[in-house]
Amino acid sequence: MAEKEYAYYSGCSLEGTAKEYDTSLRLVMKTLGVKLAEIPDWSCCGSTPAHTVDHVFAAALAARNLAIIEKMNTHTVTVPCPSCLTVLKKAHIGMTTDESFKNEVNALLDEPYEGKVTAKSSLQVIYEDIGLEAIADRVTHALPDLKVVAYYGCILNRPPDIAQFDDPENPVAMDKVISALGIEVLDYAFKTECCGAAFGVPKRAMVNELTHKILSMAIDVGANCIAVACPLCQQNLDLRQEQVNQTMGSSFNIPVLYFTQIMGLAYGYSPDDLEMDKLVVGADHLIRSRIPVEEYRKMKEAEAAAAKKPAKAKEMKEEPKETAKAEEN
Amino acid sequence: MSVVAGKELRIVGFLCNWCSYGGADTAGVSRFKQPTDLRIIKVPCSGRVDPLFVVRALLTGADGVLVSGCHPRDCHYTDGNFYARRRLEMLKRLLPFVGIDERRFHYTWVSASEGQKWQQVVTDFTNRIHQLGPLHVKKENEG
Amino acid sequence: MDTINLSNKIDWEFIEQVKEESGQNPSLCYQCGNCTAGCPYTNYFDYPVSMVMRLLQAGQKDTILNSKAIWLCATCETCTTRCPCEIDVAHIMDTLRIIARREGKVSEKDIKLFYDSFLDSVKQFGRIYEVGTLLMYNLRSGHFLADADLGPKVLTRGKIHFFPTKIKGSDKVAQIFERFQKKAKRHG
Amino acid sequence: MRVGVFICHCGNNIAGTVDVARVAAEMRKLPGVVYATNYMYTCSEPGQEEIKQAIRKEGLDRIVVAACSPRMHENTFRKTIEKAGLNRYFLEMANIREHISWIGEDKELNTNKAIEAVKMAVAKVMNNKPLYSSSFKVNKRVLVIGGGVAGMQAALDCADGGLDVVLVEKSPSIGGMMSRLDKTFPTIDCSICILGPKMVDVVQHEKIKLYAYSEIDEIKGYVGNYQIKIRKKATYVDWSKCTGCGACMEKCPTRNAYDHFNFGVATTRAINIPFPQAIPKKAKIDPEFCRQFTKGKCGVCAKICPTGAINYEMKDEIVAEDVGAIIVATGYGLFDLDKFPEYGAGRYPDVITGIQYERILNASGPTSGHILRPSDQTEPKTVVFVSCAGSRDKSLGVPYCSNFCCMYIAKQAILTKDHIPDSQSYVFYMDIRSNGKGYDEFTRRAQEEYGAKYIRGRVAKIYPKGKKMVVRGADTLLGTQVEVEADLVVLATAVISAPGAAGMAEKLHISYDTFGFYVESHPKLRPVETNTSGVYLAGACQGPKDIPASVGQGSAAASKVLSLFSKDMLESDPAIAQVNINACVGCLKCVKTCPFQAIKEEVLRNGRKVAKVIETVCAGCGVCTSTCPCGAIQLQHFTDNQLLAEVNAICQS
Repeated sequence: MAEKEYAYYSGCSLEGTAKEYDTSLRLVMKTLGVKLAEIPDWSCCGSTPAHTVDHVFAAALAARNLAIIEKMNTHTVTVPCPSCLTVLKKAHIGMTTDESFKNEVNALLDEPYEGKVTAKSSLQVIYEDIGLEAIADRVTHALPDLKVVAYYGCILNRPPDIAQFDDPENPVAMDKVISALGIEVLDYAFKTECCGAAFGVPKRAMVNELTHKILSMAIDVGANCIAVACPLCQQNLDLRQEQVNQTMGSSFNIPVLYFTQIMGLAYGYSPDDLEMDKLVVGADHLIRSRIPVEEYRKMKEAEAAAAKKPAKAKEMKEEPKETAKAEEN
Repeated sequence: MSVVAGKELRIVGFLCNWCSYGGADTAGVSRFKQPTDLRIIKVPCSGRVDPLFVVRALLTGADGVLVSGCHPRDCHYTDGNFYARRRLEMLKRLLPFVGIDERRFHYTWVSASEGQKWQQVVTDFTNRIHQLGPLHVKKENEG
Repeated sequence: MDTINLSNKIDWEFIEQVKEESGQNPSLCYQCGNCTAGCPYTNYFDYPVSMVMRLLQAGQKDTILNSKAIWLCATCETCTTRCPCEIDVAHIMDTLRIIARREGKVSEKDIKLFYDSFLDSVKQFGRIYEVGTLLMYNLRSGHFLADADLGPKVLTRGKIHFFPTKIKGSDKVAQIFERFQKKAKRHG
Repeated sequence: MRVGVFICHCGNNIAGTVDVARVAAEMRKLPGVVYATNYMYTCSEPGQEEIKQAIRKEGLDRIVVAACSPRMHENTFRKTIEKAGLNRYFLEMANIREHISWIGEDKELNTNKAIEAVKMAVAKVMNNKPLYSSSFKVNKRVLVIGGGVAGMQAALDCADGGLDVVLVEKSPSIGGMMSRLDKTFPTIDCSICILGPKMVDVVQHEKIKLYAYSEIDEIKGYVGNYQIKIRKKATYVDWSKCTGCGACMEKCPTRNAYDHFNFGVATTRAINIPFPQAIPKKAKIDPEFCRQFTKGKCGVCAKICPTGAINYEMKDEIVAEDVGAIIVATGYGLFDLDKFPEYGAGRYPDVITGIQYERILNASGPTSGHILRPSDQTEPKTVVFVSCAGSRDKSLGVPYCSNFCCMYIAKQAILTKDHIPDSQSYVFYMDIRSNGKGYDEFTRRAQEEYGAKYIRGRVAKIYPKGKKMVVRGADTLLGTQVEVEADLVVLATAVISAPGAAGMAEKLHISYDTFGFYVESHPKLRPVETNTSGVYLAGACQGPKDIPASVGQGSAAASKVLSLFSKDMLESDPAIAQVNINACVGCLKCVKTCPFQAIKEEVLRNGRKVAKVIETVCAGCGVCTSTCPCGAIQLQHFTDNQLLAEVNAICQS
């Protein structure tokens, strides 16, 4: 595979609370043959707070970065954080569709932005540009214990005119990526319900209630792990899980992993490589059964053969036995 | 006197009877306001529009010419508008050779139910012609 | 609620202002309630989203700008995504917040403070300094112990830097703030 | 030449924004114009009388009426001048209402524009020639496309009126959507009980020739003389032998064929008769599922059929029919669940469409009339109805109201309570549209007597929770979010144009709107006519319509055909192409471009080749005229001279 190159806008969170997202993403991209080019001296996109001040001002904070990327070799930037992504895309779309808005924004900047940058979420790059086949090709390990629900959060696919990726109501990219790793993914109705976003700090009670709903639904459908693609979602679901338990009287203990960490596990990276220790709710119990794919295949074949002998031909009986075996592991 | 000097330019429109003329009627019935520059000539089908009509109009006093017919495949005469499209596309390429900016000529498809689209087409084309300015400066000074 | 005299209590200028700043036409809303139905925050709002839209149609400026709803909106874009009339409702909420901030009407002080702390960090360092933002917010809001329970979790896992990274171009970022403030002052 | 000009005020419609007196005054200055006046309502009886008198008194020989669109009143005024002794083609109209007074706000500009428009009309009328129609024979047979209730009504009325009718239905049975309904609002009549006898009438009527499971392949010709090609699709069962005994269906080993009649609520056999009351009651093989076709072996039905009707080798067959008029009654389509990702997009078996629920309610449906939900075949105790699922939703491209959903939801809520007395229905609605006779009372009954809870607000999301479906919506009157834990959710999905509607319109040369619904000639005064003479509309192909409206239109279209066929001869439009054989060089480019093959080569006595127009075939589009390199072929009434006169009137003044 020819090496693909993208400018990489990690965003502030991935330098701090979401360090493990950054680390795991870099490893996965390396495995997939994608080069991430650092953006020299990037600054904060402004996020939601800037949008409460002024449309032009908010766009300017984002456009400063777009202007820097425009000077790089590649004009496609990949952004792991959906909040950064939306802000960058909104600024880009606003400036490329409205000339006077563009001029107003550029008046606040040292270097003008001309509108040549394409921003894609890291999930989109992995799903669309690399593709499921290549994702599956690199798998070295099976994770038989994982039952994942993919939680996309509110703005990774919304609004559709801005996100221009996947379905805004029932996104499937993350589900398919994780399925391609050979991991069980369960249908989940709350893929895009909002977790409370940045209100974790000023409106903690509210966020705890919203998070509670999302966690409950994951448990209801039988998941033992939530995959996310957003630092804020991860923070609200993982870091605040104990808060939720205290305020809502629940007893959740479900690990919330970045989808890139899950990919990393399937690609054979160690939990330490992937900074799994940074998770508040640990996932060790799920990872313990990790096994090289070749061995896993042989094991399954042996199981299937064993199951066939006593119960002749009848297909129906095979299934429950298999799951029973899996549980024993 | 023709056009009101300073306010209007001279725009000629050839509209097919079944779709665009009806679309213009629909716009009227719905009271969709439009600039007043356009003068409409009804033809049975956009395929009836001889490119020479367009050239004649532009050479003798029009600042812009608009031709509008039925949508492709929706022609009352099966495919009269295909002939129109072919001819008028050719015409567009030839106009610069007689010294006329091809933007002064436009052809489009508006159906009888598309009153709003008609309003848009007329407004946009009129604005475009006003941006290009009069084609026959001398004559207007005389008049 | 008091009787609203529609003959003289509709603030037409406000309706026009929101229309212009947001680029959205509130008249397109036919009050189906889909935004309210899907909004994760309806339970916390004083006026549900569809009611904010209705108040906007009725030109009830003060009620809207003093509402908690506009500040509790997290811009999750669910309303915008589902609006059958293709109104960018979240963008209208955004615009209303901006107008409220401009007019000094902020019903949810904590949220604004949090946003301000965030922006201060951006202005100072060019990026977000998470500890600083949180501390600044705690100091200003008087919620000294907000999320203190999370502190050990975050710190022991090395999730957070105690010291800010200052980017080289932080002055350039600060200039964006200054230019904007100058411009805002010019326009009164 | 003595031209008379009549400017209409149209009350204030024109006079309000056009200085009509000034227009008349300006016209008097034009050479050739000997008389110009303005009048309050030119189309009124005294208005027309004034034209006639002026023709006589002033000796006028050309008339220009400046008024509304010629699409509105050209015929009116043609008749007027004809009565005064002038050829009807000596009339021109200037459209100063739709194209001027209604769209321009500046009176000065409007008046000037009106003056020019009338000038153009005067310039053209001075180039007009008298034209005379010839008459031709009418084929008094009528084609009805679509065997739903509208098409059936049209076919029966035409047949009762003595016409031969060809009825073409694309499904294996006539009956259309109505044959799928359980009961009908607001009377709760059993749908098939009132429709069934009509279906029998159709098939037994000696004047009606029914082609079921057939489609229109090609339409050629013009009013009075259409040539139709009908494709009889292969059923793989010889219907002349099939008795409809159903033995094949019973023994067919393929049980998972998609059931089109039941909208997929249940499955059916690969060989099937769609429903017990089907007409014709004949079996048909679905080759998509039949093992004989998919696997190349089976043959069970062929073995079991007592009359040996099965024929796996059957091919589509094309038959020709000649008719003089066409009634289009092709009905409507419905949004599928995949349009609603927020409602599961078909992933949840207990979220169904309104028409699927009709089948579940129906005694001859897959559940034999017991309300059982699809996922686990249990009786639902809580049923939620969601109105406007796609309707009035610009974002889904359906900004219009689907017309009858409010009513059928009320009906289904009532029937649900009838079937399951301890059930509770919830109806999410935006507005209740119940404007027919007895309709509003009916929706009130659903609430007052049957206790359906009506909630004003839309539903944002539906998701499963255990065995329930959680419906999360808003109650905008309360200003809150509401949730219902439902056993079954019924979506009143939007009515859209029938699949293939646009293609059919193109075959018929009729117009369709942005949504694929057919456009009538005039929205108020010519609701069942189209702009193509001889083609009429009935039912929901023109827009969403309930049963009474569809039946009414079926009868209306039939009466139009009957009055068209009341004459033995029709008059042709003389505005067709004419060849000047002296100018024709015989290049025959026109022959190649004519869309109707209406021009042929003719060899003159001196051996010279020229073009010749077949008068009855020419439709008057004028493509030949703009093709002809020497101006030899001219479309009458739109000749080069006439159109250039109009161009000159604008450009050279």
